[in-house]
This record gives sequence, structure tokens and C-alpha cells, in this order.
Amino acid sequence: MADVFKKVEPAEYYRRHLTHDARPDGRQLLAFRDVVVSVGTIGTADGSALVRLGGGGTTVVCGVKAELASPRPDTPARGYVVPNVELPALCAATLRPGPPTALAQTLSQAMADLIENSGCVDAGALCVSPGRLVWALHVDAVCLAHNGNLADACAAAVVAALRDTTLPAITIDDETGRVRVDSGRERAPVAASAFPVAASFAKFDNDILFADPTAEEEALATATVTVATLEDGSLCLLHKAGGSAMTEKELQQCVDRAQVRGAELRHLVNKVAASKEC
Amino acid sequence: MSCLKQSNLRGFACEQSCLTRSDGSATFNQGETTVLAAVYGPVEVKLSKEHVEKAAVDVIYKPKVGIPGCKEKATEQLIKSTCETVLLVALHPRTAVVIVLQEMQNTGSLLSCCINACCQALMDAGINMRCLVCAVTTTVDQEGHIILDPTSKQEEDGKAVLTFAFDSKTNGVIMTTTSGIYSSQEYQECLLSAQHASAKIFEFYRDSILKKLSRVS
Amino acid sequence: MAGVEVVSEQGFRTDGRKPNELRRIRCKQGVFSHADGSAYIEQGNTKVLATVYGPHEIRGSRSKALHDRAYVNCQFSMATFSTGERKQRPRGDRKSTEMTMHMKQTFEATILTQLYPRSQIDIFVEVLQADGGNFAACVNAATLALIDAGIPLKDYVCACTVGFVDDVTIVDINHLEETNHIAEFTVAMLPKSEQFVMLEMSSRLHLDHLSKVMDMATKACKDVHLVLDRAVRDHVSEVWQQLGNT
Amino acid sequence: MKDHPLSNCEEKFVLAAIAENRRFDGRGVYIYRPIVILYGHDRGCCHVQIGCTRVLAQVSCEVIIPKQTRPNEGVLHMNVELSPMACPSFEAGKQSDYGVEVNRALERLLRDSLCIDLESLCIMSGEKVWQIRVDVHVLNHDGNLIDCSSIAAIAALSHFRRPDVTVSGEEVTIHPLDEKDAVPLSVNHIPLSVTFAFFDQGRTLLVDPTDQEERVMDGKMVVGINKHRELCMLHVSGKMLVLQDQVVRCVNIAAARVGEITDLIKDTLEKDNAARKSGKEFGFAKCLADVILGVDDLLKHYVDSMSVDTTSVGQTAKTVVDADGNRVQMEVDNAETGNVSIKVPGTGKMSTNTEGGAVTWCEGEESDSDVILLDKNDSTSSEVSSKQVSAVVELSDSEEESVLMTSQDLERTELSKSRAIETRENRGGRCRGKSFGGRNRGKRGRGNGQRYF
Amino acid sequence: MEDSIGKVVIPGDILQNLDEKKGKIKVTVGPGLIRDGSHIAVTKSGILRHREPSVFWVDCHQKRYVPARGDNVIGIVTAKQGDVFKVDIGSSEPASLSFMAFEAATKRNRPNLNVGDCVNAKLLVANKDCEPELVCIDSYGRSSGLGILPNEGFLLQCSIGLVRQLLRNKFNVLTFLGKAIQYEVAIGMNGRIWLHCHTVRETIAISNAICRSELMSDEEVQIMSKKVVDSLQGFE
Repeated sequence: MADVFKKVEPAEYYRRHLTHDARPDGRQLLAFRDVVVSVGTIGTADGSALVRLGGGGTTVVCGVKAELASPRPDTPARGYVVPNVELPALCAATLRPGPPTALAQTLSQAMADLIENSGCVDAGALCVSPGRLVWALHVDAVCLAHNGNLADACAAAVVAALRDTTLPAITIDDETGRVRVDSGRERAPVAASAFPVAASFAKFDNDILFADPTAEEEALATATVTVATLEDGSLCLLHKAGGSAMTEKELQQCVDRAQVRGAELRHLVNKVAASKEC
Repeated sequence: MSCLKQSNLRGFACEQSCLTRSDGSATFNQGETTVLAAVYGPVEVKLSKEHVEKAAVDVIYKPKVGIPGCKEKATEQLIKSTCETVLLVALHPRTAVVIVLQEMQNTGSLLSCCINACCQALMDAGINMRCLVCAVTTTVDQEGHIILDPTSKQEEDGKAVLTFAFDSKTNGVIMTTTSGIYSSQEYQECLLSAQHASAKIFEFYRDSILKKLSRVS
Repeated sequence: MAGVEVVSEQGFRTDGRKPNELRRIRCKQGVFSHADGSAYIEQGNTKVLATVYGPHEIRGSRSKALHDRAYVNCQFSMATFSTGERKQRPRGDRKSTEMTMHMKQTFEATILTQLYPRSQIDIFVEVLQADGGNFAACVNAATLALIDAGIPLKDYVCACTVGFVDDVTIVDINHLEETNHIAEFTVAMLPKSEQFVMLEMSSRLHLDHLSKVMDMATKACKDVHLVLDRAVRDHVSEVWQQLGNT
Repeated sequence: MKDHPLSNCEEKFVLAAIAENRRFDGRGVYIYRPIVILYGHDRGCCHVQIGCTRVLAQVSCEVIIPKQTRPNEGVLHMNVELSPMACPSFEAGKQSDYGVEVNRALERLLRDSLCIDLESLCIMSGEKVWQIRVDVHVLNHDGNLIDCSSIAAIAALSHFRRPDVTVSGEEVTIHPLDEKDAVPLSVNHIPLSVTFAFFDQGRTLLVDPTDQEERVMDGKMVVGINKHRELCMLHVSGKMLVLQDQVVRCVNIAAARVGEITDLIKDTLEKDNAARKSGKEFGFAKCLADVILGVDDLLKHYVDSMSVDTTSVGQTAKTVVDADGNRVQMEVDNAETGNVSIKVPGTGKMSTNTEGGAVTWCEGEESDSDVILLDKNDSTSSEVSSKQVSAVVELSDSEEESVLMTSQDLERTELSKSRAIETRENRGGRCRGKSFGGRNRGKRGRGNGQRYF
Repeated sequence: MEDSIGKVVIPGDILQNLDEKKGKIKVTVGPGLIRDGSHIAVTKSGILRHREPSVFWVDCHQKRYVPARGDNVIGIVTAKQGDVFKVDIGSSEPASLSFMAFEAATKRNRPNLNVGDCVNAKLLVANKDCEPELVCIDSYGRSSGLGILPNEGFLLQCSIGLVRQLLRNKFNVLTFLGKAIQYEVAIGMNGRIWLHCHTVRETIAISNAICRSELMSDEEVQIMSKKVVDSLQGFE
């Protein structure tokens, strides 16, 4: 019965749940799904992470590959990070193979903004030889399953992968100008101390606010907001593309909840990273 | 507690129906920043974009130099969903509303100028709208002071740039996007000052329509 | 200009021709049996192949059909090996698209398209070897192919390039001369009525010389016409004989 | 989008009017519509209006490696953008035949006639040269795009200043604008185009056709020419036939027109320069304001800088932020005590139910194997998949009971789903090597040759 | 509500005082207005108009036509498809016009209409979910002024607002000019005006005058019309 009701009147189905502070998957309105973080899963990448929201829900794997490149003329002493989010056709029934969708492009840009704004990568440290050689970090996030809230999953995967990334030491022969990877020396991490965490919220029927929407909930939501917080409580991204209007109080509620979520996720990622070392 | 350093909006100017071929058009100036917007709609829709229950909104943003890239696509999406919110898209199923924006001159607050030009052009085209929308850009400078409607120099020097779009009905936040790092307090201050400023822009919209129709009414 | 002298003191060009001398033209009609019309032409080292299909019903999108005349579809293509450096794309770049458009305009104006409403005529040209005057050679080849296909034309379309350098007008310029930034005219004309179907000019030329250059271009096109006309007559009489008539 | 179709009566009428030498705007046959040239705030930005046709041109520069064939020359790149803004039938992002025609006409007019001294753009032979890029945006199409674009492009090039460069040995310094004055491009001459529309088999011709006239004309001739009576470009399009004396006649008319336009460009450039030097206002906004203050145009509206009353903002913001502040701080502090479990090194899970107790009735306990799927060790993954084959659960007929599945069952279905994803990928016969999947970063995710069978 | 009639309204405005004055009334809302719960909200910027007893709409100076049932429009034939003509009426999709929807048309006696010809027709079906359908006859099968427009004269494109103004206002540019110049005119609600005068010169002058009158007040229109007439007669 419940299934039929859901098919026929999806909005009403959700409305009945949400007005009782419950969601069809058993969560409360402002609760996030369980999250699994796994770092260093891709051996061939210089840094990688897998993030999964809910049991088998949204899954994003992110790998970082470092390449030596010549710097951009306007910033000779800084390396650069090139994030890209890919939504292959296998991750959701609604997607078709072909050029990047608008969603993928928006997410790629959001990741670029997140990395740049938060300063989670020290671009200065990516410089090998000013004006001649810098590291270019290609951060590729691939969505393997899409069940809503890609922004959070991508952000978590990208940041966790960057924190996992280490670079080999490089020596440049001054006379011949040849570049050699020094495998004897220890690899250096690239991440700076900043650790942004994104949290997304959705609004239903213009008045009910809930966290971490699934794909179904996203389709029915009238607006979505993504907030990225840093450890010291400051914000580095607050993105709401359109949809029903929100008051400053509602936005503050999102920000508050995102702060807590940020602390939790940071704790998880740090613990996972620590567990890998020992 | 931080205080406002600059609570002035630069001068506004607009010109409606400035293009002859489009259904609606407007130039919008905020200080020196100039954006030209053209709107068509409701017009026939490409089969791939057709919706049976609503009009498809298509935004094309054209930077002044070079060809549009990922950043421009993200801007297009942002403006698209902002406009979709205020347009009554359900009234014109299986059609499209096409919005073309051309950056003419950028001396700061470009995104808010784009949205304002867009709203003026949509009004000029006579497309059914739930309410109006306007956008305000703010900047937090290094000392934590808030600057309304910043110039490009102020945007570069500041630690964060925040843009908000409000609807004219509830004055709620339809769109918000930020860059840089800022605190919750700063965010709220920017939001509230922008909200105050939005009233001036809505007033400007109404005055420009009043002027346009002053003879016929 | 740029070190190389286009016309020597003795009045000869780099390839030994006199200023008003065309390169040798060799042409042949009916080179393919599968096409409705085809032709091959060599103008010096520029070699071009043209095929014509039609008039036939509209292929592809129906919306191209014109209710009062035939739709002329052209494609200009340069083989990747035709130039000194390998060409990345045989067609579709800006210059090829421009050439395609010029071809289309040229033949829309000369084919009696109103005789075939709602149908299509295809003209495909392929440059096998490029040594200057590519467009002119393409037009000449296409004209021969159209005649071979039996499509009614107002007249022959004869094309030719003319250059102007150091007060001298030179006809049928080759690639080496083209690269020297000399004023360059490409014309296609109907030789009988002396009307221009296509006229293109680039680089710089003072107005005083314009009439001189255009007179030379007209003369060159008429010369081309003589060669083409002879080739067509030879071809027709050959076919006539093959059919058992003497 | 489709443009308005042309009706037979319009066509007939416009042709009849032209035959009588009458134009809708009352012009003579060889007269241009009024030309307005405005310069933007940025250098190299020019807006030209001929009647209702409007074009914006912006020049930019960039240091690039020169072409091998011309190591001592800079590059002049033209890009014409025809967006639906100008005319509904133009498509964005794709260059149409008409776009190519306009683009090539400008290239031949400006580049092939060497109006910019390209050799002066060389910084270091064979290594560094300036590329000058001209973006021409057509804003409104009411006929005669080529003339309008050519005026905008050459005026923008004359208006542009590039940063100064000093070369000492191998070292190349590009001076930012505040350090050293920017240098103008060396413009050799000002080539301009004059467009003629032909009607009635060339018996009638007129200058500067509007869109209405262009739609019914036989064809057009574009004459590119400069003030020194040098022909720079000639272009005939449309299906029409022209005679030599017609060409000569057009070229002579064009020579007369071009002088006036050249003077207009020079005059406006001087005025803009003077305004910049004397510290007066310049740019589009100023022009718009000028027009508004001068003429009473109903469609234009202007307000001066406004002050916004924001005195209470700080206080209100504080109340909003502090409303829940303490509780949030407490929760943030408690975050570390959260429910984190580490199953294998490098993988951790957090069950997040900070508000209210843990919900158990719909939750499948995560198993390790679930994440191993993407583990480094290839050997384990084959093990896992063999385990999964036996664990496929039929779900198709399940009714309400499916909600009551045990946590173990759920885990199995989860596995079968992830298995399904894998097989779906393989069934395609083509594997998309992820760009970080190989030892070397694959440049493209798709089709790099690997196949799975 | 009464106080805003004839005044400028912009999207988002709410029309109030609906119930207060007349008690419970039935209100008909036209273009530019929408019911929003118990209120009536404005969706277009323009001038609020009212017709007794309680019909309200917004006059908007838009250019794009949205089909409405019963409107008289001028269409351009773009194709013949089987038994129907495809007619462009400036809306988002072409309208269809049956061969039989002409006065005295039979299977044998088909109307002589070619691609590019203009028709003056009435919208029989206009609905956001299906293709608009035109007819050139009324319900008695008579043409009543509808039908094929002759292939002479000129077709002018202007805004919907201007057309409404011409049809609503008795003191418009057409009546002023009509006192001095003879012309035939057909006005379509889709912003197309077909105009035919004795000379090309007059046609051009009148069409320019119509376009210019868009945002003018009645007095200004009168002055302009007088100037046009003077200049036309002065030279002849």
C-alpha cells in the first residue's frame, strides 16, 4: 500500500512524513545519513578517498593525480588544483552518456570554489621551481551511485582525498635542467590545515527544512542550500541556487546545523586517517 | 561588533526595450558595471529540453572576452534557477523562455547586475511572474567591515564577496552565493544590509515602469 | 616583399611564366561512372576532382526543400595530404566553410534551379593537391561536372585568380606567389555576358589599378572558357562516336 | 528559435518601395543610418550602433608561442559571436554559415590587409609574441552587420592599450598597468567596409541595408577600403550577377563614404582620450546618464547613488546568530564523542543521530566487504564477487514484507545492487578507465583502449 | 481594487478590496492576473484595466503573442500539410488552419493560398496544452470579415500592447489619420497590422506613425498625426 501511495502521490507521501518530524527512511528532519569514509583506496592515485552516504546510497570516489606542469603566467610561484566532477551514466537512471551535464559542471565549479575559498590546499607549497615547474593536482571525483546530496559527498571525498595526497620530492639538476623524482626522500602532504565540510539542506513545501536529502527528496524539494564550514566556525561557501525564499533565521538554522555536522565529519576523517597510519 | 563601512549603493540606470529583435530587453547599470539582457518567451522549445508540465528556462551568459567555460556555465545555472523561481513556468508548458545576458562592462558586483538586468528584461517581455527579484552584492573587507555594492577593487581587496537575491513578495532569500571566508555574524550582517538595499532596487523597478507608462495611463 | 621577387627584372615569374600566362590546364569529364556527373582538372600543380549528383529528391532533413526551386548542396574539402603541412581537418574549419558557401552561391546563381522545385543537386569537390588558385580550380571542375551531369546552366562558370604586385598584374597565381601578401582577386564569371558570379579580393590594392586588374581577370576567365569549351566538345564527340555515330 | 517568417505582401511592398527609391526610414539610397560610437570603461572596448544594429567589440591580449612559420609575428585573432540576443534565429555556441561569413570578412579586412603591425607584437623571436584577440558580440541585428562590426573592431583596436614589456637577455617582464603606461597598438591604416545591397538584377543598389531590405535583396557586395583609396577587401554574396562597371561604381561610392566614417572614429577616439586625461567621466554608464539627462526618453530611468539605512543590522544579525549559539557550541564540542567505528584501517563509519536516539528499524549494518569493492587488492575483490553470486535476493515480488527484511537481508540486496552496477559497466563491452585508475593519469576517461570481457 | 484601475501595476502586487465593496461577486481575470489563494495577484507589469461588471486584466506592452481563444489574428502560411495549412501567428508553435475552414470551401473547391500569404483568422482552439487552431468562418459558415488577405499592402509588426490600444481607444492614430488619408487596415491581436494605401509613400508614413504612437498620450498622438498628414499633403 505504502509503495502505491508513494508512486501516485509522492508529494503527499512526503508531506505526511515530514510534518511529523520523520522521513520515510527513518531519519529525523535534521539528521544526516550514516557516512562511510575510506581513504587511500586507489593505489595508483597520489591520494584518494571514497565517501558513501547511507547504506549503498550516494557514493563518490575521488582520486588525486599530481602532474608536473609549467605555472600559469600570472602566478609563477603557485601550483594549481583542477577539480572535476564526473557523473557517468551508471550512477543514476536519469542520466545518459554524453557530454557533462549541467549538474556535473555546477558541481565541478562548486568544488573549485570550495578548494579555492577555504584554502585547503597550500598552492604555494605546490611550487617546485618558481616560474618553471609546479605541481598541478587533478582532482577527479567520480560518482558511482547517486541518491541525493552529491554536493556533500563530493566535497567530503575531494577534501579527504586531498588530505590523503602526498607528493614525491623533486630534485632539479641545475646544470642540465633535468627533473628527477627523488624516491628516497619522504613524500610530503599537500593539504593545509583548513578542513572545509559541506552540509546540504532542502526545503519542502516552502516551510519544512530538512538535512541531507535523498534523490527522491531532492526532486520534490522546493529549494536546496549548501553550507561549507571550517574548523574555527567560519564559513567558506554558502550556496543556494534558487527555489523558494528563505528567511535569515532559516539560513542561520542551516549554518548552525552545518557547524555541528562539520565537527562530526572532521572527527571521522581524522580518525580514519589516523587508523590508516598505525 | 563590526559596522558598515559603506552603506551607499552606486547610481542605478536602466534602459528598457533597447533591442528591437528580442521580446524584451534591458540594460542595467550599477555604477559603471553594465549588463545587457534579452529575453524571448514563450517560444518553441528544443525537443531535448521540453517539459510537459512547465516552460524550460534557458540562460545564456556571454562574457566579454573569450568563450564561456565552466565558471560561466555555473553562473548560467545559478541565474536560471533564480529566474525559474520567480517565473510562473507552469502557465506555458512545452515552451521555452530564453534569457541571453551580455557582460558589457564589469567594475564590480557583476552577478547582481546580471540578475537585476534579467528581471527588468523579463518584465519588459511581459512574461508571467510570481513576483520580482533583485540581487545585491556585498563585500567583507579585511577588517570585517561590510561594503554594499562593491567595485572590483573592493571585491579583490576584501576577504569575502557575498551575493544575495531577494523576492519582492516575502523579501526572503532566493539565491545566495559566496566566495572567501567569513563568519556567521558577518554573513547575517551582509544578508540584512542587502535586504535593506533590495527595497531601493524594487522601488527603482517600479519607478522605471511608472516612467515608461506615464503617458498612456 | 618578404625577400622573394614575384616578378623578375626580365619580366618572368618564379615558375618561368609571363605575367599574363595561365598555367597548363588539363581536364577530363566523366571520370566516374557511379556519379551523375564528374570531372577532374589540373591547373599547374593544383589538382581537383568534382562529382555531381542530382537533381534528386531531398535527402536528409525534409525542411531543406524549397518550394519554388532546387536546393544546391555543396561541399568543399581538401585532402589532408594536399598541402605542405598535413591538414588537420579536411573540411569544417572556417576557411573550408567559407569556400563551401562561395561554391553554393556561385552555382545557385548559374544553375537554372527553378526548373527543379523541391529537389536537390549535390556538388562535391575534393582538392587533391593544392598549389594556389584552389577555389578557381574547384569552380572550373564543378562546372565541367555539372555539364557532364546534364544540368542546365546559364553559361559556363569560369574562374581564375589574379594578383597585383609592383605595378604588374599576374594571372593564375600559384601558392608561392600567394604567400607574399600580394593583392589577390578570385573571380568566377559567365564569359559570354561578362558578368561576375563571385568576386573576392584580399590584401591591399589602390583604386587606380582596379580596372586594369579586372580587365585582366576577364581576359583570363575567357581563356579558361576556351580550354573548358574545347574539352567539353571533345568529350561529347567522343561519347557520340562511342554510341556508334560517325 | 525561429524568426518571424517573411510574408509575400511584405516582400512585394519592400521591393516596390525600393523601386521607387523610397526607404522606410526616409533615407536616400547612398546614405547611412546615424552611427554612434561609444567607448567602454576598459581599454579596447567599443560599442557601435548603426540605426538599430548594435555591436560590442572587446580587444584583449595574451602572450603565446608564435607559429613556426612566422616566428617574428604576433597573432591577430578575430572571433564574431552571433547569439540569440541579436536575432532569434542565431544559435548560441555554434558558428553558423552566416557567422563564418562575417568572421571571415572581418579577418580578411583587418588581418589580411595588415592593418595592425604584427611584427611590433613580437617580444622574443620564436618564443614569445602577443596574441591580440578581438571578440565581436552582435547585440542587435537590424541589417548591415559587417559594416557595424568592422567599425567596432577597428575602433576597439585603436582604443586598446597593451601592457608594456621590457626584455633584458632571457628575462621578460610584463609591466602591470600601475607600474608603466600601457602602449597602443601600431595601427597602419583604418580599413572599413561599406555594404551595398542589390535589387532587381543589379539595377537598383543601396548602401547600409536594414534587416528588412536584406531579407528581400538579391545579394550584396561588401567593399573594404581605407581613406587612402586602397581597396582592402571585396566580397560578393548572394545569388546575383554583377558587371565590371557596377563594381567600379560601388568602389567609388564606398571611397567617398569611408572618409566620413574614418573621421568619426578619429573624432570619438580623441574625445574619449581627452575625457580620460582630464579625469572626466567616461564609459557606457556615463553615456547612458548623459542621454537620460539630455532627452526625455520614457524607456530610460536613472537614480543617483543612494544611501541604505543599515543602523540596526549589526544588532539584528547578532540576535539571529546567537539565538541558538550556545547549543550549537555544545554540540560541536561533543562531536568528538560521536559514534565512529573503524572496521579496517583506512575505513570508518559514522552513524549520525545526534538528535534523538539511533534509528534501528530500517538500518542495515554495514559490512567490511561492502567497501572492499574498491580496495587496492585485486585478489580480495574476486573473492567478494564469488560470495555475492550466492547472495542474490529476489526482490521483484516482495510486497509489504520487504519493509520488514532483516538487516542481513538488506545487506545482501545492497551487495546485489553494487554487483549489478559492476555488471552494467562491464556489459557495455567498454570500460571507462578512470583518470586516476592507471599509473599514468589518463587524459580522457573514455575509450582509452582497455576492454573487459 | 477600484483605486488601482488605470494605474501601473507590477508583478507581485496584490489586488485588494475585492470583497469589501460589492460583497460576494464573481470576478473574471484576464491576462496578467492570477488567483493566488483568496487574492488576485499581478503577474505582468502594465496598466490595470477593468470592464463592467467585473472583468479585470493588465495591458502589457509585450511583443510575444500567447494565443487566446476567440482572438482575431493575422497569420502567415508557412507550409501545406495534408488537409491543413500551417500558419505562423507569432506564438510558440504554429497554428493549423483546415482547408475546409473557409467560406464556401468544399473538398473540390479549395482555397487558393500559397506559402507566404497572409490570412485574417479567428482562434478556435487556444489552450496551453495543445496546438492552436484557426478558422476563417464564423459558426454560421460565413466569412464575416475573415479570410485571405490580398497580396498587396504591407504587414506591420508591433507590440500586443499597441494593438490593444488601437482597438480600445477611439482617439488613436488610425482615426486621426483616417480623416485625411484613405487606407484599408486589418488588425490582428497577435501584433500584426495589415495596411493598404493608394501609394507606397502613404503606407510607409502611416506604418511609421503607428509604431511611434506606442507610448504617447492622446494629445501627442494627435499632434504627430497632424504632422504626418501635413507632410504627406504638403508635397503632393
